[in-house]
Amino acid sequence: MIDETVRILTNREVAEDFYLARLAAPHIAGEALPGQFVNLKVNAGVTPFLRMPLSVCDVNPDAGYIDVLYQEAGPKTQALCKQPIGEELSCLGPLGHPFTHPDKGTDCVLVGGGIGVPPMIFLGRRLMREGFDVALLIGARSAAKHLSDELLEGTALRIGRATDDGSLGHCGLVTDLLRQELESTGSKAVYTCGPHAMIEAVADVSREFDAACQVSLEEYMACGIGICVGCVVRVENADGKTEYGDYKRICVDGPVFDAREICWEH
Amino acid sequence: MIDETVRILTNREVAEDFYLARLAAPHIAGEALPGQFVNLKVNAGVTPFLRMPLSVCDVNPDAGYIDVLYQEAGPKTQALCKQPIGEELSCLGPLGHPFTHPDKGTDCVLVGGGIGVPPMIFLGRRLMREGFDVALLIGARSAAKHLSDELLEGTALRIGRATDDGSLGHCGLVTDLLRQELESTGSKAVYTCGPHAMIEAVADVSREFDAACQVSLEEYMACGIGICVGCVVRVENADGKTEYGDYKRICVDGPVFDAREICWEH
Amino acid sequence: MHAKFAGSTSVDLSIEIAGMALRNPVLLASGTCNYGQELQSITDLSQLGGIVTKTITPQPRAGNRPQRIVETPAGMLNSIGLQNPGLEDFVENKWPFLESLDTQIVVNIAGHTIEEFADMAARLDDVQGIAALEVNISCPNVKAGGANFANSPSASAEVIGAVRRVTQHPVIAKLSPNVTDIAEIARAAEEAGADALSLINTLVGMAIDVKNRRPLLGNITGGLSGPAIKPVALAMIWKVAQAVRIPLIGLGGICTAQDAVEFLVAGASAVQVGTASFVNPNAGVEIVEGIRRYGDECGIQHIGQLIGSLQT
Amino acid sequence: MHAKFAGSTSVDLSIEIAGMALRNPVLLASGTCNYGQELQSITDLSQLGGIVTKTITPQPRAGNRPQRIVETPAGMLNSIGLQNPGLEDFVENKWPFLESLDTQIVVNIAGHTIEEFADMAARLDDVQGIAALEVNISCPNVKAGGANFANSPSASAEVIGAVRRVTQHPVIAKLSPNVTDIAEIARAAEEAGADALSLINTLVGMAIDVKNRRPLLGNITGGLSGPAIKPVALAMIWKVAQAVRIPLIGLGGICTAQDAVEFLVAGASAVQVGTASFVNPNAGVEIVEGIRRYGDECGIQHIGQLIGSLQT
Ligand SMILES: Cc1cc2nc3c(=O)[nH]c(=O)nc-3n(C[C@H](O)[C@H](O)[C@H](O)COP(=O)(O)OP(=O)(O)OC[C@H]3O[C@@H](n4cnc5c(N)ncnc54)[C@H](O)[C@@H]3O)c2cc1C
Ligand SMILES: Cc1cc2nc3c(=O)[nH]c(=O)nc-3n(C[C@H](O)[C@H](O)[C@H](O)COP(=O)(O)OP(=O)(O)OC[C@H]3O[C@@H](n4cnc5c(N)ncnc54)[C@H](O)[C@@H]3O)c2cc1C
Ligand SMILES: Cc1cc2nc3c(=O)[nH]c(=O)nc-3n(C[C@H](O)[C@H](O)[C@H](O)COP(=O)(O)O)c2cc1C
Ligand SMILES: Cc1cc2nc3c(=O)[nH]c(=O)nc-3n(C[C@H](O)[C@H](O)[C@H](O)COP(=O)(O)O)c2cc1C
Ligand code: FES
Ligand code: FES
Repeated sequence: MIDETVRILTNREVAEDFYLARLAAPHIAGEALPGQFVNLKVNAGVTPFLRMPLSVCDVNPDAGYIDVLYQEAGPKTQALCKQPIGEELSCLGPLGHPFTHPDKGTDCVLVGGGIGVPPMIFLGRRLMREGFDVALLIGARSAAKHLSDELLEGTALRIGRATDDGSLGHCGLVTDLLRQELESTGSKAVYTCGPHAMIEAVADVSREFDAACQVSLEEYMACGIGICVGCVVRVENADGKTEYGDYKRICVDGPVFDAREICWEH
Repeated sequence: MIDETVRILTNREVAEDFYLARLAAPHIAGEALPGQFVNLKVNAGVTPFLRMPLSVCDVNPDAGYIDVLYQEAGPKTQALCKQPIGEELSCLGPLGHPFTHPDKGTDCVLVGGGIGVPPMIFLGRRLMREGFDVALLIGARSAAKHLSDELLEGTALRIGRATDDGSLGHCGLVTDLLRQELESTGSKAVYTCGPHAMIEAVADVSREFDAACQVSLEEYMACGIGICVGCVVRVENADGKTEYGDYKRICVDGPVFDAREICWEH
Repeated sequence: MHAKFAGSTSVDLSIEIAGMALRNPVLLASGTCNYGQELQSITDLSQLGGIVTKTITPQPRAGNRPQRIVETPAGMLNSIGLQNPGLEDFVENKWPFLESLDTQIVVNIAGHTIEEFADMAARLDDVQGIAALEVNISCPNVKAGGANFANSPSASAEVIGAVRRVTQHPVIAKLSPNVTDIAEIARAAEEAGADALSLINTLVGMAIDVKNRRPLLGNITGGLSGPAIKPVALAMIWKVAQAVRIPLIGLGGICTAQDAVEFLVAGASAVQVGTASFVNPNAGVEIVEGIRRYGDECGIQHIGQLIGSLQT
Repeated sequence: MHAKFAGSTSVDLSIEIAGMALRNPVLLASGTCNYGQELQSITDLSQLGGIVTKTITPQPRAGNRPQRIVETPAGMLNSIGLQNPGLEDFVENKWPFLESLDTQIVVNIAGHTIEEFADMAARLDDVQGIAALEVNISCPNVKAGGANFANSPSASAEVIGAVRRVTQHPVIAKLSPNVTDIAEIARAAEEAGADALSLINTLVGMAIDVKNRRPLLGNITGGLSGPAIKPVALAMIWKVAQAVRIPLIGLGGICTAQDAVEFLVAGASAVQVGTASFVNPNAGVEIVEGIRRYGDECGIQHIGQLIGSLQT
């Protein structure tokens, strides 16, 4: 883990309310793997107070930068939107455990929704580079919230899109696309990140098709480095009991988990 | 009093730690008089939390702007330094009572120290325009903290400068200059703004020479409009008793007071 | 009744608390709007549910020596010390203006002894047009008196009981957050006859100038207010809402309509806007508008539907 | 003794509190550095006066359901609920690492009953190398137990007395700010044999999601920490410093060396850095450096000269 002062190189809106920031961060760029995140202090003062966790969306170790993609949601994301080019911010990373790669030759399906898309982009590019067959399925509310093909270049052989309102691609849930994909290709490795309900549905469908499923989870974080024990998720014990130890910290024990380990709470 | 959204036109360092900001504020510019101040929200969030009172340093009602001159001191002034050209801020003003002008023909001496200089600049220009003989005496720690002659253009017929370290003008207190001025010219109207100790010394010297003295006071303010009763100064009753009413609010009952009214506390 | 907004969808914000008919549930808090005069020119007081006067004491009080204000992270400390012109001057010189305002006026009172509280209440009982008395048993900035009452259930009950017996005006007890169990004090005030409770007053706080190693406030300690204390105030409203049946007026750090809605949802029937007015003198009016928008968006008919609607 | 800085002007930061020899007066607060392991790779723990472990209870505790964290103006709420592996696991699996650190380790304990507190203290008395026990009678996030003790002078005294009797380690009582008179509790703890007091724990607070009208925290209320509460903590340190003779460890919102100096000047002999480490894991070390700079600028020889130096 590195405590690095990063500099904003670009910071622009790339889809409705979605911003892409490129940060000069040579050390983090040299280490980060898909599924890991950074914890960024978006301002100098005490409001917003805490850092903001953001998945690494891409890295360029040679040029020494990382990309993060974020959706304007509240005070912290708004503060970041407003930061001008050249601004320096304190950044901790890379944090957490990355996705693990499947056995050679396994076809992969990546499912991203909302702010869960960034780690899928990073993972897709890596898997493609290593010769895997990758399908990327993206769900969003409407066409305006979808990233352009250009931004997704090199992430997958096939890109499927779903929207709630039918304004782009499949009208309905991204899990419908997943089901089709698993049916038609027999892929056995599913990766997903996005809203809780979506992730859970993806895990269900994967189980149904007997595909391994790795999920990247999110929870409100105070520290991002395991010292506050705030960002927990309940996990299943081998025997299903729930006593101490059943909560794992998403920041250091995740954010990537095997879907079967998670105890989905409602 | 006007609640105006003002726009930053310029914002630059004009002496060591002193910044001059020009604010597009057509309504306030049309009303403000020397000695009055504005209460500026220097940022959008809750830290810094309160507004910052700043004396009006000059106005241009035709061009629709006001100037404020401020010294970097803490969170609020630092936040203002960083505000870029074009930024819009909420501004209440003009607030408080202005200086009153002396009888026609009275020679005036204006004494400013530190962040007390801005209202003297505004006052000097007004008095000059109305044909008064004005001397402006400025005290500062060192030459670097003195404003250039250019910035003081049109504020006085004579400008005297004092520094603590002798790096510019008289080496010593600005009250030494005041004493010389009152001795040589017999001026009967003194105006002053600056650090508490300086103001009190100016009031003492003025009394000695039987000159009227108007002081502009500062105190930590929460509201600037009279509703918090926080910014008080003790004033002398006719009979010297101190009971209710002996505290006056600087923001609405001042900031300009007759020096004889003030009960100088240590 | 106040005029309704034109659109048929607009939520009805009017609410009755302790016999006071409020146009909407937003009042300005004691000590943050003085006696109304200064704000008159900069905000439309008739858009508010009401205003609460700065605390009146039997005799004039000069207040504490300056410095009286210091900013803190997301808040401020004050040590005004109840500077006020005293009861008689209030009735003679402040009340006529207040009475002329088209909004409800709550008069906030404090004394050093139970008798002083009762005497003030009795004197004000003659004054027509007062919407309610808010009994300040919780000011942290005066050494003797006020502060001590709200620290004990029995003392609180005695003050409220004494006031209750001598006035026809609704009685609101203003509670202190600087206590171990605010619900206990709240119940005592309720039993003693309070028609409503307002909470919270400021938290005791302090700030130090490390350069000179001196307290920044002339009175050493002061009262903490502003956004910083909102979570504390909200927890207390929620706790007291479980403990009493009389209506609650919530305050502490409310700056936006969203803040105000949090208090209503937690169990307050109305809110007061304090420190926020220092930063934005129009805050109260903007909060009214924001609550209206929120209500319309939620599709509720009456603001009462929000009160205590927290789902746990 | 630790190595002094080269320059002859450098202030001596070492201080002895309750028999603990601290390299400097800066510790990391309980619950904000877990059991040291995670911070090890990102900050130099040997630069600190010490660290206080996350609270240990007799049995493992799963803690409260998420969401456990929410940001508030200049602060945050937490409702962790004392998640911890329990005493035996601590001794077996956490202590060996802690013991290996070149800094003082304070072990923070909590129980549901006086017996539980005493049993834990007795068990830990066998463990060599513990610098002190910090007795957490003030956690706001557990329903039964801990919280209630610090609310009453007699209960506080009973717990501290029971712990005192069974341990040779120095005993630090950690006090709650959610009380009417913290000085009274402090005196009771002192009389019961506490060697030092640490204050404050978090203030009870709450936050509501107005969209869904639900509490944001799984446990409904939580503990407020961070800069927002600094003025409250400082006022309490100052108040308690007038009331007891044993040394105080001050905490609550300390983020910078200036904050730390405020606490020392108000009467604390040492400070703890809590929430600040979440934002800046190196905060503790930077505060040590900043205090050293401040001391040098003031021209003092020993940090003790600052303690309680407030001029009122
Ligand atoms: C490991 C991890 C990776 C993330 N990666 C990305 C990313 O790549 N792009 C992106 O846009 N967002 C990402 N997020 C979420 C992002 O951190 C939050 O959206 C952000 O903190 C919101 O802050 P805010 O002040 O703008 O909004 P707030 O007003 O704080 O919150 C807006 C919404 O986001 C939720 N939220 C706030 N903070 C967090 C948090 N720390 N974790 C989870 N939910 C939170 C709130 O409950 C609320 O619903 C990630 C979160 C985690 C934990
Ligand atoms: C009527 C009036 C007119 C003023 N005009 C000017 C001006 O023209 N130019 C200028 O540079 N400054 C002026 N000031 C002072 C200015 O408001 C403060 O310097 C500023 O608020 C400091 O804020 P900060 O956060 O930068 O520093 P802080 O860290 O808050 O304070 C730095 C120093 O300034 C003092 N201070 C802070 N706020 C105030 C305040 N509201 N009133 C008085 N002292 C304060 C503090 O005690 C401290 O010593 C004026 C103040 C008043 C009351
Ligand atoms: C400057 C100031 C003066 C106050 N004076 C009084 C007062 O006279 N009587 C009173 O009952 N409360 C007084 N209060 C407390 C407020 O009414 C309110 O309870 C408190 O500030 C919390 O609300 P807020 O955070 O919205 O300001 C005062 C608060 C401030 C900031
Ligand atoms: C996430 C979190 C967990 C905490 N856990 C504990 C704990 O287990 N035991 C304890 O005594 N205090 C605990 N505290 C309280 C802190 O030690 C400290 O008293 C409080 O946060 C105030 O200091 P701060 O503002 O510097 O954080 C916790 C605080 C936080 C924020
Ligand atoms: S965010 Fe603190 S433990 Fe995960
Ligand atoms: S600053 Fe509030 S009364 Fe003057």
